[in-house]
This record gives sequence, structure tokens and C-alpha cells, in this order.
Amino acid sequence: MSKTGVVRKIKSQAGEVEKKILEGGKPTLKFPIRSLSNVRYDAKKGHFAMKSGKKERTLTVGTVRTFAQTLKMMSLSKELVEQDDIATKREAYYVSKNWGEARFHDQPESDTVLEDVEALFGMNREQLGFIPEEKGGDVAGNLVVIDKDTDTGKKLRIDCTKFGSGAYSIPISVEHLQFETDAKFILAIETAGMFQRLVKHNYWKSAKAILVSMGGVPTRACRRFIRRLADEKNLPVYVFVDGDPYGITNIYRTLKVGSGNAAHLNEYFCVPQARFLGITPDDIIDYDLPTHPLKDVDVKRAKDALKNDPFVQHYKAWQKAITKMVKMGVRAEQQALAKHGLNYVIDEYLPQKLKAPEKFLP
Amino acid sequence: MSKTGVVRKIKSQAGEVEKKILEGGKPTLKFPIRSLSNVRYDAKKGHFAMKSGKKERTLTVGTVRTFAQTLKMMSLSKELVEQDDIATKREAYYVSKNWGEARFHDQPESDTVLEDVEALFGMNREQLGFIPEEKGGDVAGNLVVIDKDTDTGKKLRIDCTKFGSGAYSIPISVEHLQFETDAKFILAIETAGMFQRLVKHNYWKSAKAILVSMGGVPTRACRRFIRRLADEKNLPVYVFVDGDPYGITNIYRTLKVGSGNAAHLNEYFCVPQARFLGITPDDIIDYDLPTHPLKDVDVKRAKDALKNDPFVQHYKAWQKAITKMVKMGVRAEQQALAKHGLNYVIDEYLPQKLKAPEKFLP
Amino acid sequence: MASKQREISTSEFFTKSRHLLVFDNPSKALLTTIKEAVDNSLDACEEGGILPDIYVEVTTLAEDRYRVLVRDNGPGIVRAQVPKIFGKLLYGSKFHALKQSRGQQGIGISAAGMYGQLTTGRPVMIHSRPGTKAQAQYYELKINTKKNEPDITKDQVVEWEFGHGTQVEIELEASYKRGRRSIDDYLELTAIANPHLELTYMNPAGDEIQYPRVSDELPVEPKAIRPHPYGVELGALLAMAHESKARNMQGFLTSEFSRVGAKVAEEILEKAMLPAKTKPKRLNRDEAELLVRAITQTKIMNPPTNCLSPIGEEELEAGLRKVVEAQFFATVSRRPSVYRGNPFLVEVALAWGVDGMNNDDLAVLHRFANRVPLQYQQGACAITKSVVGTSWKKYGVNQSRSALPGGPLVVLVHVASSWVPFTSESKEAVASYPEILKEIKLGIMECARQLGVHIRRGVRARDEEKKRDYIKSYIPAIGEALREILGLSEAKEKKVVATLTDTLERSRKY
Amino acid sequence: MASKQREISTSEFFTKSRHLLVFDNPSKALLTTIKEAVDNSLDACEEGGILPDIYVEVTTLAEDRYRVLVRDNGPGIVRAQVPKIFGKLLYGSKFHALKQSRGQQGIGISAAGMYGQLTTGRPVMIHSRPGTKAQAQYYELKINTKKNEPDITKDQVVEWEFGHGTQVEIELEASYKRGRRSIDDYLELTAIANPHLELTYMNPAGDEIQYPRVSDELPVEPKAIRPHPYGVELGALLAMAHESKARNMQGFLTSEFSRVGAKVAEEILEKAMLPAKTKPKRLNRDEAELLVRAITQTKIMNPPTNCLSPIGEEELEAGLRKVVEAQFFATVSRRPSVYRGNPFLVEVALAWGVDGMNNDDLAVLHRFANRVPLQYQQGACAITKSVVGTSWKKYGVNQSRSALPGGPLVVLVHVASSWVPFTSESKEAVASYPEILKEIKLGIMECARQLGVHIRRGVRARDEEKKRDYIKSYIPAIGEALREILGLSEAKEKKVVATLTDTLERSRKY
Repeated sequence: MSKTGVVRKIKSQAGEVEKKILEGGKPTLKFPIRSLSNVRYDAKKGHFAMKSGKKERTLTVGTVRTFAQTLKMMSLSKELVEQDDIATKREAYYVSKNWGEARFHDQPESDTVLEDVEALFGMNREQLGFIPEEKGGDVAGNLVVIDKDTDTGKKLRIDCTKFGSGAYSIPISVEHLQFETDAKFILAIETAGMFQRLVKHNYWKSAKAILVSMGGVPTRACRRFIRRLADEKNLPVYVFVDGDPYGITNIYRTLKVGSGNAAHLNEYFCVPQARFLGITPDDIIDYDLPTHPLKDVDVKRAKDALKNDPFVQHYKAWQKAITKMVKMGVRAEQQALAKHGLNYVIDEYLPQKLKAPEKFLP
Repeated sequence: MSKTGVVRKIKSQAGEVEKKILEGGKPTLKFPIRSLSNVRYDAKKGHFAMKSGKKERTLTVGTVRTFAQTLKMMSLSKELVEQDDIATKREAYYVSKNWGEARFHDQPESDTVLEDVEALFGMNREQLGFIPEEKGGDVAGNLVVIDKDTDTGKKLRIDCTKFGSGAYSIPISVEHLQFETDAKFILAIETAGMFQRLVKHNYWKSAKAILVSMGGVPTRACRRFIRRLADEKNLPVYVFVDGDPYGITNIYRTLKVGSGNAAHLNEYFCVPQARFLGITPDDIIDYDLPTHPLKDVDVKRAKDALKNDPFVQHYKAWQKAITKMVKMGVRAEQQALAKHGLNYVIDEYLPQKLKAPEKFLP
Repeated sequence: MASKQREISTSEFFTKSRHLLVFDNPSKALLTTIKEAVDNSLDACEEGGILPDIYVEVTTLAEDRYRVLVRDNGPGIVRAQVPKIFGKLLYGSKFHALKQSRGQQGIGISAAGMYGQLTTGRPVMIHSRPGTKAQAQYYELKINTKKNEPDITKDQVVEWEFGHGTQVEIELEASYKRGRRSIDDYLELTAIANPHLELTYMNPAGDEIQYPRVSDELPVEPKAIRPHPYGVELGALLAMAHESKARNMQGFLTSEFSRVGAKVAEEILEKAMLPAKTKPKRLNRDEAELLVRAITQTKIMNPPTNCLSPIGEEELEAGLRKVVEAQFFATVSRRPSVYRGNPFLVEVALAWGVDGMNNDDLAVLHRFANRVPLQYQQGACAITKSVVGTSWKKYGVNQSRSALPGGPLVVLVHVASSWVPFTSESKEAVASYPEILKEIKLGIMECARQLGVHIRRGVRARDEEKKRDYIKSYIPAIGEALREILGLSEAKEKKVVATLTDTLERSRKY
Repeated sequence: MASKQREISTSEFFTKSRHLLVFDNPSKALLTTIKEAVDNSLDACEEGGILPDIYVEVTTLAEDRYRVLVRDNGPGIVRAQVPKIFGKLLYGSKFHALKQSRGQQGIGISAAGMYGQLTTGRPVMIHSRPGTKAQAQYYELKINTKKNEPDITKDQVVEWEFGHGTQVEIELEASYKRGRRSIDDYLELTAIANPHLELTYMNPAGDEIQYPRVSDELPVEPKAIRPHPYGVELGALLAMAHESKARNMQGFLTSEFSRVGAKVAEEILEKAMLPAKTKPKRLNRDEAELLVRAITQTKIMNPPTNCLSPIGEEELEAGLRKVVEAQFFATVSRRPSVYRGNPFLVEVALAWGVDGMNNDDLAVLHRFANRVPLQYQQGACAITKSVVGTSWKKYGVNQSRSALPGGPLVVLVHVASSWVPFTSESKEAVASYPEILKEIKLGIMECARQLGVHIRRGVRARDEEKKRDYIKSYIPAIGEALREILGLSEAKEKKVVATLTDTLERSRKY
């Protein structure tokens, strides 16, 4: 949505509030309910989506504080968007210290109000001028990112084949970026160590790939970056993570369908075209990988996913794979492939796997 | 040290071992003692340094396992260096799975042996072909990094003014990088959010600076990168972190003098020229910043530093500052400056501070 | 083997086993002595229909030696009874009667006297005066432990300034301590449980502490009752039948048990398939067994209340208010119930918002049995188990797992019975019979429900106050935000603020 | 008040207070009955100089009714004693003698009989035969609780297949359970503490369990002794003096106390500044007090051992081995000591590396007092406190704060005394007198030191074995690494491996 669109929306909502107040009535705001009970896995769109549940917040004595904070947050957002500035959630919290009595007492409080505003307008916080605290992930490979200089507005072409052993660090907000690429796929990698190995050996060259290092569970910016890149350039996304319940149900699942507690934003922050390359439970057997026993917390995570995760429940293949892993009682890391030689992953594992992406787990 | 130098050192050590064995004797390896008791703050060199304490490890029934692992690790290092490859500590652990009985049972075991080898040769692990797991930090500003293409060996010029809202991500190993810059100083920043604000507003342009985002306690690569850049280009390093015991005694102290438990490597992984820009306890008062009360763990950290940290004990100014903070009982974050407006940090705080770097805390 | 056997006198037995009688450490010895004397005084006054005025004095004689003096305004003691009451173990009026009384197990002041004599060699000293017109008598008394016989070593008429009453003095080896489980504590608790008591306490430091009378009602004197059929056991039933003077079972059941009328007796006998004219003296084991079964299957009224003397809800609150300042009190006096044929009842009091306590504190629990405070063995006591086992959170009170509830809360539980079952002879913990646990719990829940209402009401009241603050604090921010977003004029902003303030203040909805 | 007082018979008292006597729940009732009967049997055999053969049988009569039968091969009981032993509470030979004995407090089998009678209406059934040539007699006996008098309801000569001994049968309402604190457990522990006992147990399921005799030595019969002067109290001293037949204090002290010879008596009297010829009958309080002080200041030998009957170190180990298989045993029998004038001694045994236990287990603690196992109230017991209070880590044994030590460990502690102080009448926990705590601790430390040596030795042996494995496992990797680094030939690599193996195997240094 354009800047002016955002500002118009905020003004329109505030106008309704003003009108109602002057009529001697109590204004009302309507929010989608942001809890797991109001979330389903939308298989067609490929991400978690909110059901239609809404809650109303009417301005009463009980809600007056939150109501005031919501309006002040809207005002801050308008200011940020109009002035093309940004604020982290933390900064927004500190800005409130100048709001007198309406100031936030702690950041969880301000985060909640910010999420309310996001939900209220059906926009993500980046569009409203707010940015997350965390950086996004690193990129190397066959990709040119097109950004612009804030001062001059001049286009900047960032060639991700030209970083040597370094990489392009994804900015916190990516909505304005454009892309050029001749890559055949995006490979999203869990660990920095594995990413560095593939970069060091220019794996992206031979494979015609874009490598993205997620560094654990991907940040919003990282997910949004991959999503926009994949959408615009029509690229498949393959995900290479540790073969454990965390890698599957946290890292991969969050990348692909978003997170349950931010379902109102998943539309933007998920990558439905992602497919799971490995490490699969079958890989552990096929490649005779060194393993570690599953910890209690792993087993619990796996069983939780089987029982409660709408995504896992949608795919028989995942139920089978996770059940198998629990039965095997072991997990294996990406780097376990080093048992067969440090570059076995480049020389054997990835090429073998990539011969049949249709066999990747969904 | 050159590649061939490293290989020669490994061979020479192994040769001595072989000779002693064939004589029917028990070979001995000598390591510097890696414990805080063998560490002092070398004010002249500006970092923690090891005292001369050494321990000998003679090959006996009790040490035969570790001795074998140490030799195997030396052999792996030789292979990595000769083949210009790298391995993370985790990968080294997995490689050992092919060592038969001498394999490591868990990674702490292999890390210890790796540290032994580093100490044995007085080299850092990057020189020995090993890389850490974690990525290094982000860079933006008046800097061109010169790397090379692994395949072609061609020089790559990476211009850190040209990344728009993005940034250059420091690789895990930085020994081979070269630099060009006309910047006047390096600003090392604790949080990604603050970094993003300064990047977004092209702060580096007006200030003629190189901005480095440390993302908390700086990694080895990040410290080494700043050190090499500062050394080679003769740049001052200013550090901008949260005004709390963690920011001072963990982030800043580690950047400046290294960490106590890796004193044998501090020579490489510290930045003695670093100076503390803020947030100082005085800033909290001078800028009327919103604060949080010190937690018990903060107070403990501060008191520990006063009592046990050789670096703090060397500087009266730090003792005064930390004592003052404990007395005030509060801490303030970088982003607390947002209370006065989101860009107050750019428009007021940093320019005011940078007028008198000589007043920065040591 | 056989030749050496001989009968053991009870005093001799207890001389060796005094740890059973809570004389096994010096500070407990002092407390136990005072307890036995105060219990006796209270009983004597109440039996004499006199509102009790009791004076307790503890004097330090040497580092490890104290004199305890307890004086009451009761009816005094006639000479013939003196040696028996003070000199003989296992002697007392209370043991044989099935009704509620304090020192019910018949081991009491005489044991204290014996302890004193053992440790200091000093006799028990007694003043007694039956009435203003009678003369006061002074006795000194020693116990011959071998024979379980008291020797009166002094017996003389004396001048005594008090109108009527008894005064007992015992010297003993002991130590005095303050704080929880101390004498001070015991006397305070006794004052709570006996609102009709005027108590004066002179402590070893010479400070006089006064607990005034807050109720002029003497507790109703409990009546002795016949046993209730529930819980009677086979052997006991057989013995009762064989000793009964009744000529048939019908008569036996109605005359020997309480709450058994003709109809109930008929029902029991029918269920037991026993002819009503069976002679009790001829009752055999099998028949008795059928009878016991039949009793458990028959619905029988609870035993009469008059064998019990509850403190009463009003009196309990008055007693508690003597020593506790609090925002809220709740008291409940439960109806009597029965365990093993013994009637009992439970009373519970709560005080909330107690002065000097914080939200983070654990509740203070005061336990009483037949108006006597229980100070030791809290963990083993049925009262504690019931309090801990109650789900306090339901009532708005914090509670950690398996712990007492938290908050500025005092919980008081009184178990009254014609026979309180203790877990040991030291009489410090009530045994956990299911019927007793249940009644205590019900009593606590009843009080806690009232407390819950109070707490919620309090929350609501505080909220009301907040409401006004809220309006004042936050509406300006709404005006400001709307001005910023919509570019309102200052006048318009003011109007928004005023209108909204008005709307909300009129609003009753919350 | 006074008119209603009357004396309470002890049986009547205990009828109402049976919770004090561990008859307050059905499974404890069964256990207590068996304990009292087995204790009696053991005592009878030992007093008769007979190695005990005891047979215990528990039979289910109905869901909640059992018959307990205990038979011994003792000297039987003469008719005149039967009603007293089985029918009268507080009757026994043991109470008056100052020596170690099992059911020392004189409340025993008669209480069990009374409980049986109360719950089932059935009499106690007794067989007794003094010797092979005598006739066997069968009695049935009931207790009149009001009068504390036994009624013998049957008394006849019968055929009996056993040569001599006593058999007692009691029917009672009870429940039977297995596991810890069960009858099975109690009998096993009794077998441990009585190595000279042959015990057969027929459980309700009809399984016969046999604990063979492992020592043919009867415990030395403990001798009764005069009281030891340490711990004697003022009142008691006065009473003893006044009853003494000695003509002067010198004579009084030497004749009435153990370990007081002429010299010690002189020393005491001198310190007390009392003329030696003072007449004991005239001793007054002040003098007695001086005397008590003087005694504490005088060094007096510990009381004679012969009033105590230790199990003995060898026997204790043999007993423990009956039921525990373990790698290592240590036992200590401490020398006698004194608390409050009562001699006592402590014995400790440890078993380590116990079959069926793991390193993660808590140690199992077995407590005994005068050879009787203590199964309840472990937490309240001086033995537990001492075990928990020992720093086991010093000896290579794990221990969490305030907990029993961990590991495959059984700890056994036996306290023997002429008068074991229990914390309550249920006799399940030894009271914490400082002298007793200290002796137990010393005993444990002595055993634990031996255990510590064993554990360290074990660690060393395991290390030796590892050494050879180490050499085989890791030297090839050294050869391989050197080949890789230095590019050695295969022959050279082999030579390196062989030389190094040789060097290390010859090496004694570790």
C-alpha cells in the first residue's frame, strides 16, 4: 500500500473516533482476534490465516488507557510514514515516555498495542513505519538487489556474487527492494557455518543458486525477503536445516506458513513455495549420519506438532516423517554430513538431493 | 603466518613426537595455561595477555586418548590449510567420527582439544583452518572491502556505501581482507535497531564514518575485522552501547581487551584502540534518559567487575563510572534517546559527543 | 521370668517416660505446667458457674529454675480432693464422662507437680478457699512415685486476700523463651478461644499483660451423653450388652445409646434379624456382629449438641478481635458430627487484611482443641491438612502447592469433641479421621466463601476509584492523538476532551 | 467437681486412647500385634537359655479380619502368670529392672489382646507347655476393661505336638499389606538383628518364608545394674537417699549407684562439701543439690557393659548377609556410653554395592532399638538425624543437602539401652539426646571410613583395567596421525605404534 494510502486509512479511522465522541457516544475499534483459536492453515494460500473472529473495543473507563495508547501509536505511525522514518518496537516504547500518563510501563505493553494497530489496519508493522529489532539474514549468490540511496534517491545495484567470503546483509525492512537474478532456486540454510562453507566453495556458482543464511528461526525480514524474491522471480525455495523437531516444526514451518501467534501478518511473512530438502529422517539412515538422541524437549515438540499444528495435520507426509523420527529416537545436524568429508555436502549430498526436488517433503 | 609456515610448524611438532617415541621415550607437549589465574591486563599492548605459566602434557596411559586426539586434530588442521578449506568447530567434531576409538564423544571435548592446538602453536583457529559457528556483524559506510573470488582469484571491491538500507555482512574469517577508506572513525554499535536507524539516515555520510553493528557481544570475526581495519587504516574506534553493566563489562570490555578465557588469542581478537562513547552513567543524568532499575544480576555483574576484572582494576575512570551506576541503581538503553525524538541521536547526541572524543571513557 | 513380674504404678511408669508427657525439654516443661494449671482453673470456674479471672505469674528463681503461679477465682477445692487432684496421676473427673472438656485425658497438673518435684525437690504449694466466708487453706504436697500416693507435708489455715479460688505454685527446672510456641503465645491464644476469660499475665521480666473479658456469657456447660451407635465396636458392644440392666435388646439400645428411639431400635434389630426380646446378657458374638452391621446401615440422628460447648460465632470473632486487627472477619460454627461414636464439632474463623502482615506472608494458623491451643506438631495435625488441602485460589487467596494459603490472613480452627483424638499423648495434633477432616474443610470453605466475596468486593471498590483517575489521566492523550492525526484546532481538541470526559463519567458500565 | 472424681484403670484409659498404642489403623494393628508377640517370644527363649525357633502365621478370616499365631520354643508360662501377662496392661517383668530388654515399657501383648477383643469379641487363645514332660495347657482369656482384670474363660489340658513353648493366637480387625513397613519387612529386619533366631513365616497367601539361624551364640543375658550417677536428678536422688538403708552417704553412694567406689564417693562428697557420715535419710534439698553438682564435676567410669547386650560386629554382619547381597560390609559395635544415667550403646553396619540397588538410589536405612526394628516415624528419629547429619561425601558417597546418602547402600543402626528413650509411646523413633546423637555419629563415621577406603580402592582397580583398554584403543590413532602429518611409510607407522605400546605397558606411572 502506498504511503498516502496508509496515512489516509489512519486519518479515516481517527475521524470516525472523533465523530462518535462529539456525538456523545463511545467510539469502537474492531480487531481480528489474535489467538491460535482464530487461526487455520489455509492450504490454498499456503499459510496460516486468521478466521473471521473479531473483537470490538469500545472506549469505556476500562479501556480508556489502551484506547488512548492505540490512538497515540496511530499518530506515531502517521508521523513515521509521512516523514519516511522508521522506529523499532523498542524506540516506539521510548517515544511513549513523552506521552504523559498514557506512556507505556514496559515494552510488552507497547508491543501489544502495536500489534493491535497492525491488526486494525490489516497491515504489517513495516508498512506502518515500525521495524523489528533483529537483523534479517545473509545472502550470497546469483542475485542483484536493487535499493536506493536515501539522500539522492539514486538506484543502487547490489551484486551478491561480488561479496567474496562475505555476504549481503538483508536490511530490517525490505518492502522497497527490487531484484534481478538468473538463479534457478533459493537455498535457505539454517546455520551460518554451513552457509559459509557453501559460500567459500562458490557453491552458488555451480548450482545457479541464491544462498540465504537464516541463522536459526528466520526473522520477519528474512522471510519477507525470500517471499518477495521467490514471488517476483518465480523461484522455488528449498530449505536445508538440521534433521530435528526444531528444524522441522520451528524453522521450516515458520518460514513456510508463518507463526501461529502472528497470523494476521502471515500473508506477508511466509514462503508458501518453500520445500524441505533435508535433513530428513530418511537421510539419517540413507547417509548413515552420526546422530544424537532426541531429548525430552524434542520429543515433546514433535508430539505437540503432531497433535496441535494445523500445518502438520494437513500433510500426511509430515506426520509420517515426524513419527518416524520419534520412533528412531535420534536427530542429526546438517554438519553431520562432515563425517564423510568436509565437502561431501557439496560434492554428493546436495547434487543427489537436487536431482529430485519433487521428492522433497512439502 | 603464511600457509606453509603453519604446515611447517605442525610437521615439526609431529616430528619431535615421532622421534621421542622411537627412542622408547614419552613425548611431551607444552601448552600455555589457559585459565584466568594465568591472565593479566597488558596495558601497553592494550589487551588481556597470558602470563608465562605453561603446562606439560606427557604421553602416558592417562593422557594417551587426548594425545591421540591432539595429533589427529593437528593432522586435520594441516589438511585444511594445505587444501585452503575451512571447518567449523562443529564440523571438526563430526569429522572425528571417522577416527575410530579416538573420536570425540561430544563437542566440548573436541573444542578443548582444538583450543589446545591453538595454544600449542600460538595461532588462532582461523589460521589453523577452523572457523567459528557464528556470523560476524554488519558494516555500512565509507569503506571498500577488498576480497577475492575463490575460483578465479580475481579481486573483488565491495563498496559499503552502496548497500542502501542493507549492509555488508562480515565473513567468518577475515584474515585475507584488505581495506580502502576515507572515514575518520569506526562506530561500533550494540543493537541492530540503532544501526539500522543510522544507516537509514545515511549517518555515515555526514559523519564520515564506518558503522559496524555488533549485535550484542561481538563475535571473534567482528572483533578481528574491526581490529584489522583500525590497525591498517589507523582509525579510532568508538563504541556505542547500552548504559548497563552488560554493555560495559561484557560487550565493550570484550571488544577492547578480549575475553579472559581465551587470553592466548586476545592478541588477535581485541581492539585496544576502542573508546567508550556512551551510554555513560553521566549521559543518563545529562540527557535525562528513561531508565530501568538495575536487576540483581546487573549489580552482581558490576560488583564482580570491580572486584575481579583486571581491565576495570587498571582504570580508575571505569571504577568511578561503574560505582556511580551501581549507586544510581538504574540503567539506560541506547534507544532511550528516542524519548527526545527518534532522530535526536543523530541530530544531537552523537554530534555533541563526537566533539570531545578525548573525554570518552578508556 | 514369671517370678519377677509385678504391677507398675502409673506414676512410676511416667517418671521414666516423661518424654511422653512433654516434659522432655526445659522450655516445653514450663509451658506444659502452665497449660495444665490454666486448663484446670478454667474448668473449675466454669463448673462453678463463675466468669473466670485468672492470674498467671512466672518468676525466675535461678538461671534454669522458675516458679509458676496460677490463681483463679473458682470455687476452690475441698481438702479431701487436694491430694487426689494434685498428687495422683491418672486421676480426674473428666475421664469417665462422655462430654467435651479441656484436659480430657486425665494426666495433668499432677504430672507437672511430679516433674517439679523430680527436678527441684520442691513440693507443690496450694492455696484454696471455697468462698469468702470460708477459711483459706495452704497445703504442701509431695508424691511418692513408687506408691503413686501423695504425701501432704503441710496443711494449715492461712490468711489469703482473695475471696475464693485456688492457687497452685510449682517450682521446676525449665527455661523461658519468647516468640512462637512460647507461653506468651499460648496465653494469647487461650484468650482468643475463651472470650469470657479475664486473663492477667506477669512475665519473668515483670511486665503485666492484660487480656480483657469480651463476653459475659459463660460457655454452656456441656452435658454428658450416652455413646452414639455409629462407630461402636464389636467388643465394646458385647461388653455393654453383658453389663446392661435392660431386659431386652430394644431396651438396651434405647437406654444405652443416644439418638436411638424405639423406632430406630426396631429398624436396627430388624436389619440385624434379631428378635427384639433377645436378652442383652445373652448376646453372643455372631449376633453382636450382625448388630454392628445393622447400625451402619441405619440412618441415625447426629448426637445431641449439648455434650459439646462451641465457642460460638460471635464470641469467636470477639475473641479474635482481642488480639488481631483486620479489615475483615468471618466465623462459622458447624453443626455437630460424629466420628467413631464420638460427637464433635468444628468452628472456623478467618481474619483478612491483618495489620502487620503482608501479601507475601504465609497465613498464620491457630489450632484449638476443646478451647486449648495446639502449639506443636502443626504438620501432623488434621487441621493443618485440611487448611492446606483447601483450594484457596477459588476464593481469591494465593496458595502454593501443598502449602498454607498466602496473604494477610489468620486462620483459626477449633475442634470440640467429647473425645478429641490426638496423635500422641502430648496432645498437640488432632488425628486425621476422615469425618473430622471433612468437617474442618467444610467450615473453612464456608468462611472462605465469605472472604472471597469480600476480596472481590474490595477489588471492585479499588477499581471504582481507579476509574476516576483513569478518566483524568488518559482522555487528554486521546485528544492529543486526534489533534495530531486529524490536525484539529485547539478548541476542537478541548471539545473532544470535554465531551468524552462527560460521556465516561456518566457511564456506569465498566 | 470433686464428687465426680475417681481413679482410672489403665486399661480403661488405653481403651479410649488406642491411637497412642499404634492400634489406630488396621494395617498398623496387625503389625503391632505380631511385634508384641514376637518380642515376647524372643525374650522368653533368651531368658530360658534356648536358641529361639519362632513360627509366625497370619491367616485371613474375612476381608477385614485376621488371625495372628505366634509360637515359640521357649520355656512356656506357668498358669498363675497367664492372666497377668496376657490380661493386664502395664504389667511386666521388665519395667522395674534397669537393663536392656525388648518391649521395655510394659505395654504389650495385653494391649494387642484387648484390641482384638474390642474389634472381634474373640478372646486371646494361649497354648503353653513348660517342657516335654509337662502337659500342655490351653487357655482362653478375656479382659474386663473396667476393672483391668483378666477373666480366664477356658483352662484345660490339651494334646500339643510341640515339646515346649508358648503359642498365642489373637483374632483382630485389620488389613494386610505388603512392601515397606509391612509385616514381611518387620520379620526380615528382626532376622537381621537376631542372628541367633530361626524364623518361619507363613503369610496370608500361604507362602512359607524361612530365615535360617546364622549364629549359635545366644546373646549374653544382660544383667540388671544400679543406676549410674550421671544424669540422676535432684528429686530422684532425694527419694533414693530417703529410702536407702545405707547408714552414711559414703555407703549410700557406693551401694546405690554403679561405678561409684569408695574413692569416687569420697571425691563427690568432698566436692559437695558434705561430711561422709551424713545420714542419707536426713539428706535435705540443699545438700542434694550440692551433691548433683558434685557428681557432674567428678569423672566417673562408664556404666558396666553387662547391662547391655550388643548384637556384636560379626553377628551383625552375618545377620545383614542373611537378607542383603553386597560387595562390601562394615560393622562397628561402639563401647557403652551414658545419657541421663542410662547406659546405652550403638552398633552400626553398612552394606555397599547392594544387589538390586543403583547409584541413583537413596540409601536404605534400617533402625533398631534393643534389637527391635523401628519402621515408622523415620524422620523424627535420632538415628535418621545422625545419618543425615553425617558428611558422607568425605567417604566417597553421594549426598544431597539434608538427605540420606545415595548409592547402593544399606545403613543399619542399633541403639541398645537399659532404657531407650522413644519420642512417643508407639516406640518408633529414638529421642534426640545429645549423647545418643553423638555416639551414633561416631559409629557411622567409623564404618564410613572403612567404606571410603573400599570405594577408593575400587576406583583404582577399575582404573587399572581401563589402562590396558586405553593403550589398545588410542595408540593406533597416534600412529595414523603421525603418518598423515609426516607422510610416514606403513612400516614406520607400525614401528611407532609397537614402540609406544611397549613403552606405555611397561610404564607404571599413571
